[in-house]
Amino acid sequence: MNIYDIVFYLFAAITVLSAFFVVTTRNIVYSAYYLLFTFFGVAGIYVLLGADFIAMVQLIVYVGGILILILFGVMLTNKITSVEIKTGSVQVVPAAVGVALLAGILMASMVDTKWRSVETAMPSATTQGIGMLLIQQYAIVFELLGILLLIALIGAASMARK
Amino acid sequence: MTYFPILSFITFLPIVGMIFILFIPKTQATMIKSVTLLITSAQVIAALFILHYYNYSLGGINDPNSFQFMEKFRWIDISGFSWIGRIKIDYFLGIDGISVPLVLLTAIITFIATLSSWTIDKQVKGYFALFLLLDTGMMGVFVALDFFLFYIFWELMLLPMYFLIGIWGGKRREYAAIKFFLYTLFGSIFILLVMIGLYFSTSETLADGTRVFTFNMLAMMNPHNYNQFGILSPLNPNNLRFIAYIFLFIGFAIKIPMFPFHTWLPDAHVEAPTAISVILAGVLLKMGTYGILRVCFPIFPEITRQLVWYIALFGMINIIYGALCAMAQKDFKKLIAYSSISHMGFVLLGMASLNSLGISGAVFQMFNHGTITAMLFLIVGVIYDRAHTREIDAFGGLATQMPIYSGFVALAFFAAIGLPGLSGFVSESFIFLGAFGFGLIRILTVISTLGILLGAGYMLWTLQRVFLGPLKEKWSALSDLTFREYAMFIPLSLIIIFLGVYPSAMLNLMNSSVNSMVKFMADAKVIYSSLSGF
Amino acid sequence: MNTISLEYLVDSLKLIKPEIAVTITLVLLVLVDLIMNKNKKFLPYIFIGGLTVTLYFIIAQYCTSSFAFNISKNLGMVIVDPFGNFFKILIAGSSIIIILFSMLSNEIKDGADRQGEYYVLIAGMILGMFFMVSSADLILIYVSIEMLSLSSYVLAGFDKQAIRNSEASLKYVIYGGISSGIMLFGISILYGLTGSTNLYEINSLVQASQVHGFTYILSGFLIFVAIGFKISAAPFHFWTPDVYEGAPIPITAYLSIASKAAGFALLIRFVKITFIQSVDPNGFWHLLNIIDWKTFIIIISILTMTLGNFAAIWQNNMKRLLAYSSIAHAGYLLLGLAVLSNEGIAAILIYFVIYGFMNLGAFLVVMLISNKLGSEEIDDYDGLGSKAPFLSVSLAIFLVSLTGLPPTAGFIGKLYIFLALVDAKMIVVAVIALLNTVVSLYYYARVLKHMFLSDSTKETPAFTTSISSIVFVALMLAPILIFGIYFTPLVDFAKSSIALMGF
Amino acid sequence: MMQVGLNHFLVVSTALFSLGIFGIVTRRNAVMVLMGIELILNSANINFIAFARFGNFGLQGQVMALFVIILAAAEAAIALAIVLNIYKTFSTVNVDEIDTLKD
Amino acid sequence: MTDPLIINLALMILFLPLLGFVVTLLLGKRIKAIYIFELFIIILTFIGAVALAFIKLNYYQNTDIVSQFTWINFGNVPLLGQTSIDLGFLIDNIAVLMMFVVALISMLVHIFSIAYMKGDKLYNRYFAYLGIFTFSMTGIVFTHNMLMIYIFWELVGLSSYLLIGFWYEKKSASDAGKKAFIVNRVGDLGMLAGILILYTTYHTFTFSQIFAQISAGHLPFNSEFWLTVTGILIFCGAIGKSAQFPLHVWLPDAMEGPTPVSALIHAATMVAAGVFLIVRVYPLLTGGALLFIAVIGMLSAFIPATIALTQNDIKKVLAYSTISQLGYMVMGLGVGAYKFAFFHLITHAFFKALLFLGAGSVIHAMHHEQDITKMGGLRKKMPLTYATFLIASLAISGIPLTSGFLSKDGILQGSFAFGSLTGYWIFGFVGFLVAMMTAFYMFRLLILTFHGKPKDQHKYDHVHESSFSMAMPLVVLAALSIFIWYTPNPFNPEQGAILSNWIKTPQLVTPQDTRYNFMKSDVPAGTVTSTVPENSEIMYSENYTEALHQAHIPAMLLSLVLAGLGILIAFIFYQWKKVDTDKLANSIKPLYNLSYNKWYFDEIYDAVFVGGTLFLSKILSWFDINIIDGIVNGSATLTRAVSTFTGKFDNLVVDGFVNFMAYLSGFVGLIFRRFQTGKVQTYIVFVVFSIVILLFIFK
Repeated sequence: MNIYDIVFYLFAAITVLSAFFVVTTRNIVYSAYYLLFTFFGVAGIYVLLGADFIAMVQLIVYVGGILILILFGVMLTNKITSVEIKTGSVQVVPAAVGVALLAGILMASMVDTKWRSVETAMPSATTQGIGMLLIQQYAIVFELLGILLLIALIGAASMARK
Repeated sequence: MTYFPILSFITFLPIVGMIFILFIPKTQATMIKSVTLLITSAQVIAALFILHYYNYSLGGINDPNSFQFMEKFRWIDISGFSWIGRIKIDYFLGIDGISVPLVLLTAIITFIATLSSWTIDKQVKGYFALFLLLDTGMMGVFVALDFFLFYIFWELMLLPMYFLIGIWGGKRREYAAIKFFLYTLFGSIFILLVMIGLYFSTSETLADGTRVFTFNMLAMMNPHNYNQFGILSPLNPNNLRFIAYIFLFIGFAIKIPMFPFHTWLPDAHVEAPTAISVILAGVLLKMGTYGILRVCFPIFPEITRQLVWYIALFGMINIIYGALCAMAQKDFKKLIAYSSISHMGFVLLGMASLNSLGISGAVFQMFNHGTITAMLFLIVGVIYDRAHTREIDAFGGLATQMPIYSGFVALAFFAAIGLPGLSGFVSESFIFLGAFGFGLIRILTVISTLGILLGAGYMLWTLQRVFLGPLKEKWSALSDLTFREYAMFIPLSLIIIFLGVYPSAMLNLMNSSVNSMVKFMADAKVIYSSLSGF
Repeated sequence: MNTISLEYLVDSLKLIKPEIAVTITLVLLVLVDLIMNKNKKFLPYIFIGGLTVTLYFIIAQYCTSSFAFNISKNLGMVIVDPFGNFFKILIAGSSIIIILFSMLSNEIKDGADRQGEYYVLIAGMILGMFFMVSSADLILIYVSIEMLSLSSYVLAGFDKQAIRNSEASLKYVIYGGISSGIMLFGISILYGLTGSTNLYEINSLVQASQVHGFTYILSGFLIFVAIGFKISAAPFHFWTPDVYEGAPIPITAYLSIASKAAGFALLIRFVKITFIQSVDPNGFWHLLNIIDWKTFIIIISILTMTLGNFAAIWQNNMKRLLAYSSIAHAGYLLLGLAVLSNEGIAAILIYFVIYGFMNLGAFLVVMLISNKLGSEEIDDYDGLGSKAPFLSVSLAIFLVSLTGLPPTAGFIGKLYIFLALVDAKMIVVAVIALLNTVVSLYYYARVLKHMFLSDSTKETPAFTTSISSIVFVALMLAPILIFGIYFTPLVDFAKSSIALMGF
Repeated sequence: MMQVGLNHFLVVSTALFSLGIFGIVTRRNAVMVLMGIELILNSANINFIAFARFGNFGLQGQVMALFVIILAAAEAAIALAIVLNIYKTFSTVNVDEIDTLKD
Repeated sequence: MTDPLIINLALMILFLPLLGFVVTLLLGKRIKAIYIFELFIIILTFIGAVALAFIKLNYYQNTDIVSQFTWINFGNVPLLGQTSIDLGFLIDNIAVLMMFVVALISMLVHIFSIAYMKGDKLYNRYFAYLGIFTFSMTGIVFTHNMLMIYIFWELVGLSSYLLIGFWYEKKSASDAGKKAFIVNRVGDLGMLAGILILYTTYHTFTFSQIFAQISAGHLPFNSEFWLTVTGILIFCGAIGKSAQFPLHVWLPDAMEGPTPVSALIHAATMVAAGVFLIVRVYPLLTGGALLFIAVIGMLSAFIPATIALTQNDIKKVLAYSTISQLGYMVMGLGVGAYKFAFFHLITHAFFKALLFLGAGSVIHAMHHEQDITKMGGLRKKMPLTYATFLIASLAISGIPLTSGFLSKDGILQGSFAFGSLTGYWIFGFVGFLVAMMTAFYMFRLLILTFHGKPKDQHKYDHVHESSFSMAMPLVVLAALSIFIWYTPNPFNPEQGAILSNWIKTPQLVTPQDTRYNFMKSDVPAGTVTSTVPENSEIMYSENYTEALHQAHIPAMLLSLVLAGLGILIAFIFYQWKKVDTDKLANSIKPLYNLSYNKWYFDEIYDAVFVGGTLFLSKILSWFDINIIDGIVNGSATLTRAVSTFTGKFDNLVVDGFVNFMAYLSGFVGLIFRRFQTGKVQTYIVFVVFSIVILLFIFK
């Protein structure tokens, strides 16, 4: 049990627990804030996995972008004046059974599988490597994502304009 | 050989007519009708031409060289599928003694039905366009020798029939139409499946020496054309020929219709307009028995031999069951419909005999049933047009009011009963003679003879209830036949009488083919038993 | 990692000319939309022009079989092969039809000021689909699916007024979001198992490794969820009826053809390339023994067609009926894959061409009728046969073709599927499929019944159809009838397109 | 507790995945449903990066995660636009109440 | 062996009536007097028949003339070779005699009908029908094969149907026609089965070829038993046509037809066709078959005779008497008295036709009153009719100097001899009993009709003797009922040409051990030639000839005594009224009722066969609608069980009716539909579950 492990468990706990609250809390705004913690926890895990760049992106895009977007969504679709913005849950029992079954299967097979595992040193900076990949191997995907974002922009605008 | 492609002509002439009709404005009802009449009469003339140039001595059945008026050219030819060989479908038409009577029948019945359709006044254009399309479908079935083509024609007539019943039918037309549609489609999917199975089991050698899978029915009749491992190949010890045969048989039996697949028929008939009933009973039902004779028998001779008792059994059930049901009917048309079931049972019985007498009787019965039942339905149509009811008990004593009509009725009824001197007698007796001659189904034949007793029973009873006895007051205004109706009844009556007196006119047409068929079925016993797996 | 020089990129660009053409068209549409703020009637023509060029590029490189955007010497992100090109033609072709379609649609006309977005989003869909059918890399697959989905989410809710549009859009986005999420999870597992996202590489790696089989099944199925979603295969089809009913008709039609085609192309590629071991001379595939794709697909396809057909019996809304019908057709199409043979693929391709024409045709007529009647309820079709004979008869032919009765092309499509099935000795499956056909007749005939057999209860005047519509419908009708009688060119076309890169 | 390895990360990601699905199917509010989707995407991302890290697959996994994040953003934008639209037409964003389209 | 003249004559005789039928029928509406054409035709036919008989009996007495042509050629049939069906004529003595009778009576009936049917609105059609009957009957008589017999058999059935139901507006008439046709068909079924066996075995319908093959030892299914069965089956046709027990029920009803028709068809000719059929196939009848025939004949002679004792309808009495007499003939054939049976056919034809025409004359005079209890005293008003009727009654009663005496006595003699040879005395006993009853009921009829006082004075007043065209036939027939035409010796018919030269018992072809003992050939087995010499006489054993000879005198005397007794009783009962008949009837109530109600045959048949068939057909029809269709259409139970959705379904799918598959489909569809809740989250739950299930399946 070294520091790495402790940190992992910490982040894992943050992630999973706050994710749990995200899907169970009645208050939407609270949910959104729990989501923040989840993202944060995930970013931490990324760091533990040596993905420094991705961790940053996670924080910037998710926390800075998506979460804000979601909060706006919450605000725009509810009356701001009401103090408690609450929402209920539906079909909890069947969902719980189904998800539990699925989770069970997933867990079991994940744990059971003999993954390809090689002991390697923690990679140092990944940014350059990622950059190279983006403009070489994944150039086409990269470009495509650009168009995708354009489309998303137009689409979202179009939708909102309606 | 270059000669006029008369079979294509006779088959596709109605389509041409249909296209022509589509361009006639729908207000020109008379013109539409006239065009249809023209087309159908041209078809009759073409059929007579065929009859004239038909060579009586050629057998047909499985020998491509003795089919007549053959037209064969490559229709679809897709090479290069290395793994399944070439896909080759021929446009292959030809007739032998089994199809000739039916081609003739189709031409005549459609002509008569056109006359009978004259009273149609609702959406005339659509009616006659569909009518002609139906015509092509029926004619095509009888002349196609390529299974694929056969199937196309087979299905082609489904839709027009659906609409013809559904749009121009009686009160419960929608129900009857969909029932007909579903039933027959249900039957034809089985045919499709077997067709595909046969395709992958048969191959034929082309001129250039390559072997290709084929839809050619004649090739399928030769066990040497089968591949070793085709699922329907007799060479394959684990073949599925038996199941395929059952499938195919059910597919055709639905059309006949054979008990217990018959329930669509009474409904369809009752709801269909007269002309369509005439077509339905006159031609369409024959497609089922023709299919069995043309496809089931020669392609699966060994299974046919195994199952012949059951075929006869169902024939017997049809005969007795249909007759008994007919007896209970209150609706004139339904009664005729059930009698139709009964009469088609004779065809099954005759075919099951596997000898010349029985099979010629069966083919002849197809023709006779076509003409006689057509006439019976016309009779119902005439009375329905005038009285707007078909309730048997509502009538009585019409013989006094409509003597000429009643004369035709008597003729048709007695023909249906199988009175000697009329065509029905000859075919029915041949069927009995043939079937009785086959020891295996002898008992069934004897039981079947009850059918002619029951037939006399319900027919005469009907005759009595509708035409004899005192005339009911409310029918005293009914008029006798019109000129148009004469034109429908007289040709049919003449045919019925002529063939009753001189059946050779028809039997000579089919003798060679029937004999070839019998010979083929007899030889097949030896050939197939020598193949592996038997 | 190899360093990839610029030349490689340039070479690759040459191979994706169609995609580039679509992209340029897309950008052009955006620009024109911005510049010509008021007058948007040129947009569709520009679009059609762009797509024509695209088609030209596709045909020009039709027989090419190559990788583009190589990550190593003989592996690339993008595959250019006849199989993909076939689907690209299908997609581009149907897109052109859909654009023409949209020009006739009242629903789209109502949103006139947003036509720019409409066409741009369609272009986005096309681009997504093009990459779906030609990508060899799971990352690219995922991105292209998302690209397609994002555009279609918006398009499904395009119509301003209609409430149902918004609902369709919401359901679509939630359903689509979660299925692509699940797929992504599956991809991640597959990546974990093999260490690669390239299908070819995965194939060789899987052949080499001996990992727990169940995890493969897990990942395979999870990936299938999104594909199943795209092709609306049961049990992932639930969105289909709701979205089809809710979306504007042109988009519904488009989803039922192009999106489904892309999904199928992807599925075939995924299954074949990832799991293939060898192809025998008879064209049958021998898959790696890790996932029993055959059984899986048979189950899915039977479920799909049965569900689609049986549920369709109950439908009163024409679009919804066609939605179920398209589910059922997905079932038939899946059978072609279940055979796991080249012949089956050929059958799928043939079926798709025909299905494209007949389904688009049916939707077209439904739209034209809806334009006049303002309704898609089947009950409102009563007596249509006499009021609008041309449209009714055309619809009848399309429906008959969908049923699969000769002499329409629909029969040929089914025939080839059954040929493949029987050749593979899957008789029982064939029987089930055929029985399904009978059931399908039931609901198609119901429409016919309402159009021709029932007399109109409402007093609606007979309506005329514009010449352009008639010509358009007739153009859709022609292949249905011609291919029904003479299908050699169609089969030849399909036959020449079954070659997947590498096999 | 054992040494933290690949499986630990996988367990976290699976938990996230399951919770995400649970959220999607149970929360009535459409925005919450979208949050569930984000959870799923995050769980997949953890997988990618973890596999890449422990299997020594290079940076591919991270690139994948990067793309996913971008896509998530795009998707969120569109989805929220749609939700807003729903709010406009239905005056509610409760997914279970939006069921006019059904059999 | 053909002779063109004879064949052409025969062809003429056959087709003239057909021509008459067609012309009269088609022109009947237009030309009122077209019946004269038919009359002309029938006279020509008669002349032809006379000429034919003359030529044949004079010049070709021992030669049978055969002419045939191929009707249908089956070509080269596999396994059988060239196969065809031939039609043709066999003109032998029996045929020409029969033809003479048919043509003569037909002509007389035509003439009689001119007056009798006067004023009927379908006058011409009546004559047309007579024409087609004559045609059909001629066909039966001339044919040389089984198929043609069957064909014309059915055609006479048709003409019988048409003529019985001639007054079709009367329900009883159309009922009777229908009944006649259907009951006949029952018999025909047996005959058809017999024909089927014959054809299947011999591949020919021609008698001579069949006989040749039988005598060569080729038996149906290689069994003597089946030969017997074949004989019996063919005899079934005769049972129907000749109204033999148990199919005799149609004949009394057939009296609904015009009386001249009854005379022609239902007394003299058509009903005799059954006997003619047995005569034609006689060579192939085995001992067993003959015994069966004899038993049926005996029952048919006895039962109707008992019924006739109490009937009051003049025509019904005659009808039962006809059955009884036909039973005689059949019994005669069965016991081997071939010649006498055929002879009786001829004599009976004349006197029975006479009786019917006489009755017709009475009925005509009485304005269609047929109840004899309402008649009486007509002797004075209709002396000619009375005289002829009396002659006929004497003839049928078998009183010497009449033709009936000759032939009936022969049959009695034959059955007597048969009894002495085989021990089956029953036939002789019943024969004599019936002879007495015949005499009784005939004279009962005669007395009630012509003697005594008129019961209905009003009608009686209007009665007058018939016109010439009705009287002439009576006279001719009465003349023919006298012995002189048949034999010079009124007590020994064998001295006449008709029995000694013309009618010859044919050579049997059945295997020796299947015959009656006395019919066994004296020629040792094995020497029988394979081809039967045409027209050869049967070779009975010596002791048969002996027995027959011995039976002659006793039989004659006994029959005379019994007939006289019968007449006497009739006079006692009805003329002198010494016995109160009502009281007598009451004292033997059950027997009387049995007889009066015709042994309840109609009731039983109605209940069992007609009712049974109708019941069965109703059941089957119900079955068809509810079960067969129900399997497809959804049975009532299921309907109720799922009635909640029925209503919806009815409107949605095919209106009102749902077939079972549709039901099932609909039900499945409904289940599938349940999933489509419209709630997207629910869908996702389904998806999750599906994934789980799929994973479990493939784990």
